[in-house]
Amino acid sequence: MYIVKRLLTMLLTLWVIITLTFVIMKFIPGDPFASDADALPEEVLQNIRAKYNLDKPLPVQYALYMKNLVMMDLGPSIKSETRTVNSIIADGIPASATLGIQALVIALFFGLLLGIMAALNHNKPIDFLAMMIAILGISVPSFILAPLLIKYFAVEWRLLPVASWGSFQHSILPSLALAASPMAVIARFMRSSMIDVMNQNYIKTANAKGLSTPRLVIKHGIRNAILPVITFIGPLAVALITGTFVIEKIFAIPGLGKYFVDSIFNRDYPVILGTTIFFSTILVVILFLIDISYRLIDPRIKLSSGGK
Amino acid sequence: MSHLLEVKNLEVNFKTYGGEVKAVRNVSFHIDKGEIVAIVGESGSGKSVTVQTVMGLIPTPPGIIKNGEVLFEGKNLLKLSKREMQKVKGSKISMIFQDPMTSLNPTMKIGKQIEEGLIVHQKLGNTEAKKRAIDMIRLVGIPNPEERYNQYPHEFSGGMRQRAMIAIALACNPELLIADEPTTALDVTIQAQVLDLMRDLKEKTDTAIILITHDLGVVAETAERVIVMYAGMMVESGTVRELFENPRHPYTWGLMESIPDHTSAEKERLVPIEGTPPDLFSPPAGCPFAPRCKYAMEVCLSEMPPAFEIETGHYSRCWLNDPRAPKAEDLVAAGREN
Amino acid sequence: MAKLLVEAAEKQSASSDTLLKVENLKKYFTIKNNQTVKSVDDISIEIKRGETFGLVGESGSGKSTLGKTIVGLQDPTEGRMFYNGADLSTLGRKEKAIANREMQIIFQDPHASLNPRMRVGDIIAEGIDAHGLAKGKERQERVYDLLERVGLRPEHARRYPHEFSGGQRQRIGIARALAVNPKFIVADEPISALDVSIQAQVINLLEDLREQEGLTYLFIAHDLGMVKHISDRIGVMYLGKMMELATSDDLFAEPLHPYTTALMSAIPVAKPGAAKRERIVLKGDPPSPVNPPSGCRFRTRCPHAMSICAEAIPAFREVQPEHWVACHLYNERNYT
Amino acid sequence: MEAKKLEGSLFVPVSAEKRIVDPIQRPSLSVWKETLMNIMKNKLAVLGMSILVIILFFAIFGPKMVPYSASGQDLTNGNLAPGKHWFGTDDLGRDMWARTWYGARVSLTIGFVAALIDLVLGVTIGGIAGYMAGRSKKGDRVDNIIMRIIEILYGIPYLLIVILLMVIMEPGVTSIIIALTVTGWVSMARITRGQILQLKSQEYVMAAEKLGTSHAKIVLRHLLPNALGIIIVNLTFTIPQAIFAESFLSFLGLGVQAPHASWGTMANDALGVILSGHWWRLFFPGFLISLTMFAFNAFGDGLQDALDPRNRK
Amino acid sequence: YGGGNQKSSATGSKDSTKGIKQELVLNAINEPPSLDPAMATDTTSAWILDHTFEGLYVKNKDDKPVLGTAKDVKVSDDGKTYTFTIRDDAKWSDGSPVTAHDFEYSWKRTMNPDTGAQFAFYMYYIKGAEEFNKGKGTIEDVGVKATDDHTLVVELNNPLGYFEELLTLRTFYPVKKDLVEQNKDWAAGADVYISNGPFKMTEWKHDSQVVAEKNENYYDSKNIALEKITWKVVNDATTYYQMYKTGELDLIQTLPTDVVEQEKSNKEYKNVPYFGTYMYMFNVTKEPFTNAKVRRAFALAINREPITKNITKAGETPAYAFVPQGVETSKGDFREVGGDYFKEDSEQAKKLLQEGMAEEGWSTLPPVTIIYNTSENNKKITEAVQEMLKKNLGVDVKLANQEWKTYLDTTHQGNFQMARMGWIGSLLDPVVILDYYLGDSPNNRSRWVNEEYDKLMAQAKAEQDKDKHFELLHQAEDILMEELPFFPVYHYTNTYLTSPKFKDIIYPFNRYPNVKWAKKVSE
Ligand SMILES: Nc1ncnc2c1ncn2[C@@H]1O[C@H](COP(=O)(O)OP(=O)(O)OP(=O)(O)O)[C@@H](O)[C@H]1O
Ligand SMILES: Nc1ncnc2c1ncn2[C@@H]1O[C@H](COP(=O)(O)OP(=O)(O)OP(=O)(O)O)[C@@H](O)[C@H]1O
Ligand SMILES: [Mg+2]
Ligand SMILES: [Mg+2]
Repeated sequence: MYIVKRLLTMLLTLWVIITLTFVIMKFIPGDPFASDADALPEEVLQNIRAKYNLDKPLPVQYALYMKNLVMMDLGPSIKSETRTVNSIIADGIPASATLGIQALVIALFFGLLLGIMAALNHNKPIDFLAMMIAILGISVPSFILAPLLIKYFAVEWRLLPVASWGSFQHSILPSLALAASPMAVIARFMRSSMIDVMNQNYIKTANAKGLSTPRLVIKHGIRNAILPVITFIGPLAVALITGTFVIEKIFAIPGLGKYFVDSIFNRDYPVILGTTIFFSTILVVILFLIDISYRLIDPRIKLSSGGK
Repeated sequence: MSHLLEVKNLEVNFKTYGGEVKAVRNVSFHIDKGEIVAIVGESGSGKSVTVQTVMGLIPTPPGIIKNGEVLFEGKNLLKLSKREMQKVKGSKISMIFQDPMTSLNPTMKIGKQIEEGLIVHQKLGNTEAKKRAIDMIRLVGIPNPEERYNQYPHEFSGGMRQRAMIAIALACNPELLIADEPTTALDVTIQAQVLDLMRDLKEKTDTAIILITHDLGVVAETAERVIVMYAGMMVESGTVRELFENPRHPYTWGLMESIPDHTSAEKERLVPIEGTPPDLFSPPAGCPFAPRCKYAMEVCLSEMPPAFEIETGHYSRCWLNDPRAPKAEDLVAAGREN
Repeated sequence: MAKLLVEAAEKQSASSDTLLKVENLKKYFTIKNNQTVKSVDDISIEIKRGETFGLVGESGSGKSTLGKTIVGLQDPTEGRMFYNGADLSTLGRKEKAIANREMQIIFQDPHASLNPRMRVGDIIAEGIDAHGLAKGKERQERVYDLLERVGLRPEHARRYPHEFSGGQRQRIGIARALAVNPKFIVADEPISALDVSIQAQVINLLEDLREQEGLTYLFIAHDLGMVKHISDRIGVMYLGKMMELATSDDLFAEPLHPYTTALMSAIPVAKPGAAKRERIVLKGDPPSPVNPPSGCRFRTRCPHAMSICAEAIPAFREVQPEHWVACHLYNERNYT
Repeated sequence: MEAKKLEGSLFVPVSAEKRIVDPIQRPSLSVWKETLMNIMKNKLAVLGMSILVIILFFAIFGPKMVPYSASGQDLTNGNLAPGKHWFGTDDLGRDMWARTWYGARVSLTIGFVAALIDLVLGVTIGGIAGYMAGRSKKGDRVDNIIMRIIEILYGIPYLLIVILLMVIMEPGVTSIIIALTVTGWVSMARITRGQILQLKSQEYVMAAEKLGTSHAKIVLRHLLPNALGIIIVNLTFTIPQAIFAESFLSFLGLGVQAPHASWGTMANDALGVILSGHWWRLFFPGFLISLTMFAFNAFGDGLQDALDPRNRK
Repeated sequence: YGGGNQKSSATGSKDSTKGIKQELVLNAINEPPSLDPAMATDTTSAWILDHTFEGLYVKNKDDKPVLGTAKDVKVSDDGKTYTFTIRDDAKWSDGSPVTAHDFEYSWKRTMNPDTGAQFAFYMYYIKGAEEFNKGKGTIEDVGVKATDDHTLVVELNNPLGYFEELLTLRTFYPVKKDLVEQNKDWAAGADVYISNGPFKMTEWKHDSQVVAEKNENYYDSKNIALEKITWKVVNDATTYYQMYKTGELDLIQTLPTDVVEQEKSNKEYKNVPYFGTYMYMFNVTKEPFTNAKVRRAFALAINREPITKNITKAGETPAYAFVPQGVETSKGDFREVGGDYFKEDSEQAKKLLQEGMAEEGWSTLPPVTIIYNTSENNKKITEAVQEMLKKNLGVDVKLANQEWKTYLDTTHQGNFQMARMGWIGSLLDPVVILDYYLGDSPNNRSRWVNEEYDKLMAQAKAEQDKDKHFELLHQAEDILMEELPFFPVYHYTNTYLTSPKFKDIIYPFNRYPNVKWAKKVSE
């Protein structure tokens, strides 16, 4: 019952997202067929608009779109004339997801490690060092970090390929560049909540059991401290898995990320909606899972009044 | 002769923004195998801090261990490395904390918390450990152990949490058990059951037990020796019988008087000790109890009393025990009249 | 069965003016696998104005749950509660706020109930601020006064909870509850962590307040000596049910229920070597509140269990004046 | 024994009055003063603050210290290494020192204001959602609605929103701040909500409620202070994020207009230096962003320590 | 200038390529949006199509149109009817013959309004095409007919001076009729893709790479050396530059501005004029640019040299006219014949501004905002222009930038005073450049309309005689440059780095490098 209700809310949320995106998308200026090269005669534009149903009144366009959507058909791309939005997503997601998951794993592992080390050595040199790393991670954005990584690892030292996609080697630098900033954020969150947790009485109890520090941290610290990280990770994971524009551009990765941005710059309406729907669906599901996970992590958390 | 645990001249301060709180001042005591020593005393007198220092659980900062030694089986625990200490904690010495709710990990199942020590110290496998944990839950009188194993602390009643704490501490058959007010939240039948369990442990495995409690009945029925603390100091210590029959410190007298008598029919007003204990930021130069003491003398206000040995093993830090002081018996009579 | 209980409640209410009346109160918790814990199961009590009602019982029998439910920290699963004759569930906003202030609770767990980031002074003054009872200097004086009354020092107002010992924290909780001039206090083991002399001080304080300000208490404790000392009437709970209810003298003089008897026998005596009284050791494991035994809940451990005990839930009846018990031993048939 | 040396005359009872010792009065500080004192005692916090003050000083006076203007070009003297021009020149031959400190004004304003608005909006909204969730049917609904709005804001492509804003608004700092806060608060709100959800099951919250403390006050006095560490951490991210987001918004035409500089746009314009080796063009704005970030983090960490009574030394 | 017609003379002997893997890796920069000749409008797709397809005409090594798939052509006397004969050995990559029917089908498909081809308007010169495409005529009335497998008859509305050039455009490439009719998605991937050019597409990994291999069925395949061309899709300039440096790419174009300086002396560097002009348009209906003197003042106040030398850096030529160099006429390059139309002169500019203001009766100049679409270069150039206007003319202008599609919309609506724009001719004829400011051109955002100009342009297009054709165009440009509804800044160039391992790559003026005849000469 609860699940059914949640699923319905999720569908409703998605519907609102789709509708709003549709409206905004149509509202902003610009035309998918406008270009600096040879602006087209009105009649030609008419032909093309007709091809994509863009000549119909907006409500009709909307209804047609929703009808196709129910059939899981996201329509054709306007810009990539020979491709459908379904195929663009299907083609792009393997690379994006691989990269995103790798980056997520790296970010989580090192972020947590760094944060925990900092918290355990609160106000000692390690803490300071961890903060510096975190600050670099956040204040050196990926569009600066990525070319630097390329410059040294690929060009100067010739350890890894510069760009493009194929082997595991190709994925190393982009994963690192992608992971740096989330890693830093995770480290900071973890540090902060870990410091709090380490002051709690139950840590004293655990300590009195003679647990080794790693065990103490893993079994008693992390679960109590990780909630902010989990909260933060939700939208991040969705963004990473569905692809990031900057990294995919710099490393020439055939992912989905660029379509989120390019489709808007190109006013490629079906792709805008398609990527939005894809992203939002995953987002809504992941945020739901995160809400659920709150309870699993901390059994005291009560998310619904249970009808009282 | 070496004792199982010997605490010598322990001094612990806490830094706070107003200054240093002298929580424990020059405390020395010992305990042997198979012995039960009770610590009673005023609330805030440093009982918990003393025993937590033994376990190396005082956070530094803000705590500062100014002075003292904690010798366990001849080794000074205060000097042990973190790793060596981890071997001692939980397996050789274990502790029941005073505050059962916050001392249990809210996000870990009770059963897991109990079996953890077993897994770490006794290297038990998971199923074995679980069996033992469930046994422990049953042993401390919590119904439905299998179900309770999977519950979280917030689903437990106060007393159950306390018993869970006890189960954690007892799981590893420690050589020394430190129980900080272990039965406050338990009804008397369960309390009796738990105390039986401890006595059993002592009998069977020669476990030494330090028992902090306010219930003088529990002290009388369970312990062999008692330490009375006041304002961070040991004011009196001795065997249970000595202390109950021949208390030699006005604070101890005050304690005894405060107990309501449930056997008498009419209701008398309870007799507390007048006044409040001293501020531990700047305890008085003399006897800390002097300001509240009906029998205080000039000397009490200015000079710290030494530990007078009344009989072997019975010490009292009170000037009344000085030969020059008026006879205590007279004073008791006089004091009562006041 | 229910009829009997209502009858019982009516009889009680007849006696004098009642401050709090609880009718057929139930509080169930749902735990894993959709099992229900019947923490409080069909309890009806009535507390008179100015009375101290002692509540004792087995650990986990639902005392705290009852207390929390009465003061409104938890919603009852079933049952009604009347405060000053008014049904608490139907009160308007304003009356509710007043009732809320007048009914206070001293928490069983002193540590968890204090915000680690607030100074003790502010914690105590929280209710004062919330209800605008005092401001500025007056507020401060009041805080200092409360601290002194519970045996702490005014200087402690500036400190934070973690800087206190267990007993000191418990007293902070007491001071906080007293700060809002309550009329009714649920004191959930308020003195368990205090040394006897301070216990005496706090008990005296509570008694003074009762005399001077007409406070009413629901006093939950395990220290039967104290309970006896402070209470006018005492209720004994076992596994979510009220087993016996009598004036404190009656209860100690003549405990009727086998569980009460067992309880009495286990009180430790502060006389070393004193001839140990015969302690009635309860056999068997305590049963689970998830599926309590049929009939009488105590029967699995009762030395006097009879066959009827498994079949019928014993009625809670007044077997002597002001002395209620739920036990088949005292069925009209058997007991005269 | 030492006792032997004492005179016998001391061993006479003293009267009750004499026994009373006046409690030593120590100055009682207000919570604010005490907090302030704790912050001042915290080395990291002071360091962070000092750096910020220095940066602010240069942001105000820096551009006037050199005889060049921030927009004055000298095309033939482009990309000069630091020397006559303290921070060198950019590719249009503009003085980097003047531009950097000029840019500081824009970037810091945007960073601060965006962070402040995020803080207020995010914490309030997240606090309400977290506090209401699980309280009652109505509370669930409030939480549900807020969370769905957040999902919707995450779901609608931000770029689309910005382009929409660009159509309705004039470019400039105000527009940037509006664009940043339209969706900026959601992460703060989610983080705050998560923390509140975890904290509100604590018994002291129950206790406060019982004492009649209003919901707003419970959130403000009990829940938020305990969530503060995480909130501060999240806040420290907002600032560099806003600084970089500004350059992105400027790219879309919503930002500060050329020739005005900002750290974000300067860094963005200087990306090519990785190839050309004109390091100073990226280094100075980049370093200052990092330094600001450091200052905030140091201050934030110090603040977290100073505000947590359990962490004091 | 070097480039298009510059032929790298064959250094090594023919055999020098033996044993060397004839593979070339290029950078397409963008994912080709469509590899269907009818649909492709962008330069990336065109680049690949130019190598995989071939039209009736094809560019030779000198970048001149010559007969390709057609072996012969007959033009009627009135210049309106062309009769092409298709080569006998013209084959699709699957070995089947390319027929005139394929051309007919293909062109009509492009014109068909249902196809929605953007470049259909290039076919409007053909009789009935415009009507058909605009839904006013029928397919039967279109002047394209295959009379047999080898003969294609094309009727034009009017004679067209540059029809040959036009026919080299991808829009006029044939597609295989059976294939396209059967398989709507034939161009979506490499699986069923069939083409008739020197190379055939064998792999299309979206957003990653397009691979084309030598088409053995191509009639001239013996002269094709390369076995395989790979177009990577690497969008980021810094990245593809680095990939070139590590040898992951063999040829890159449009170098990052920051490296041009240091690469200039590199032998691998090449700088080729590109047939286009960077300019600022005035909206002549908005004050103060309603006044021609003010417009001229602005044009004179800008120093072009520092912009190309210090900002764009890629060897662009400062522009003082609209049509770029690159169109050969009998008298020499069209641009050189036409010459410069004005000289920068800040004194003159100030004077003109005063005069203009006096004419309009302004005491102060109405405020001016220049808009530009966001890119690093545009920003820098516009900033420089702003500074120059201030210094040379004493005018403070404001800047505003917009994202590209918004910008197109804004300028299209005429909501601007002064806006930057670039214009590149798809064919090497001044017409396509000058068409820009035709009164009815959808491109003409300046709102400037001049009947005389429009008349001259129409005459020039219909003019068969080349010399007259160019003469008319010079006259048209004179008018444009007198009125100045815009001012030019520079003529584009493109920069390349090419691995020295390759020979015989051709760098045309308005298309991407032609590697049809390229050879790899060393590993
Ligand atoms: N972290 C701390 N900071 C400052 N003072 C502290 C701290 N911990 C304990 N104290 C002080 O030390 C003294 C001793 O505390 P302790 O907990 O040992 O008392 P106790 O004897 O166990 O009392 P109780 O019976 O009430 O538990 C108290 O006065 C307390 O205020
Ligand atoms: N939130 C909860 N979820 C599930 N079960 C609960 C919850 N709170 C209490 N219980 C259960 O309700 C029963 C009664 O608990 P309660 O705290 O009222 O006991 P109590 O009489 O106060 O015991 P004690 O004397 O040990 O404090 C216990 O079995 C306990 O496990
Ligand atoms: Mg204690
Ligand atoms: Mg309880």
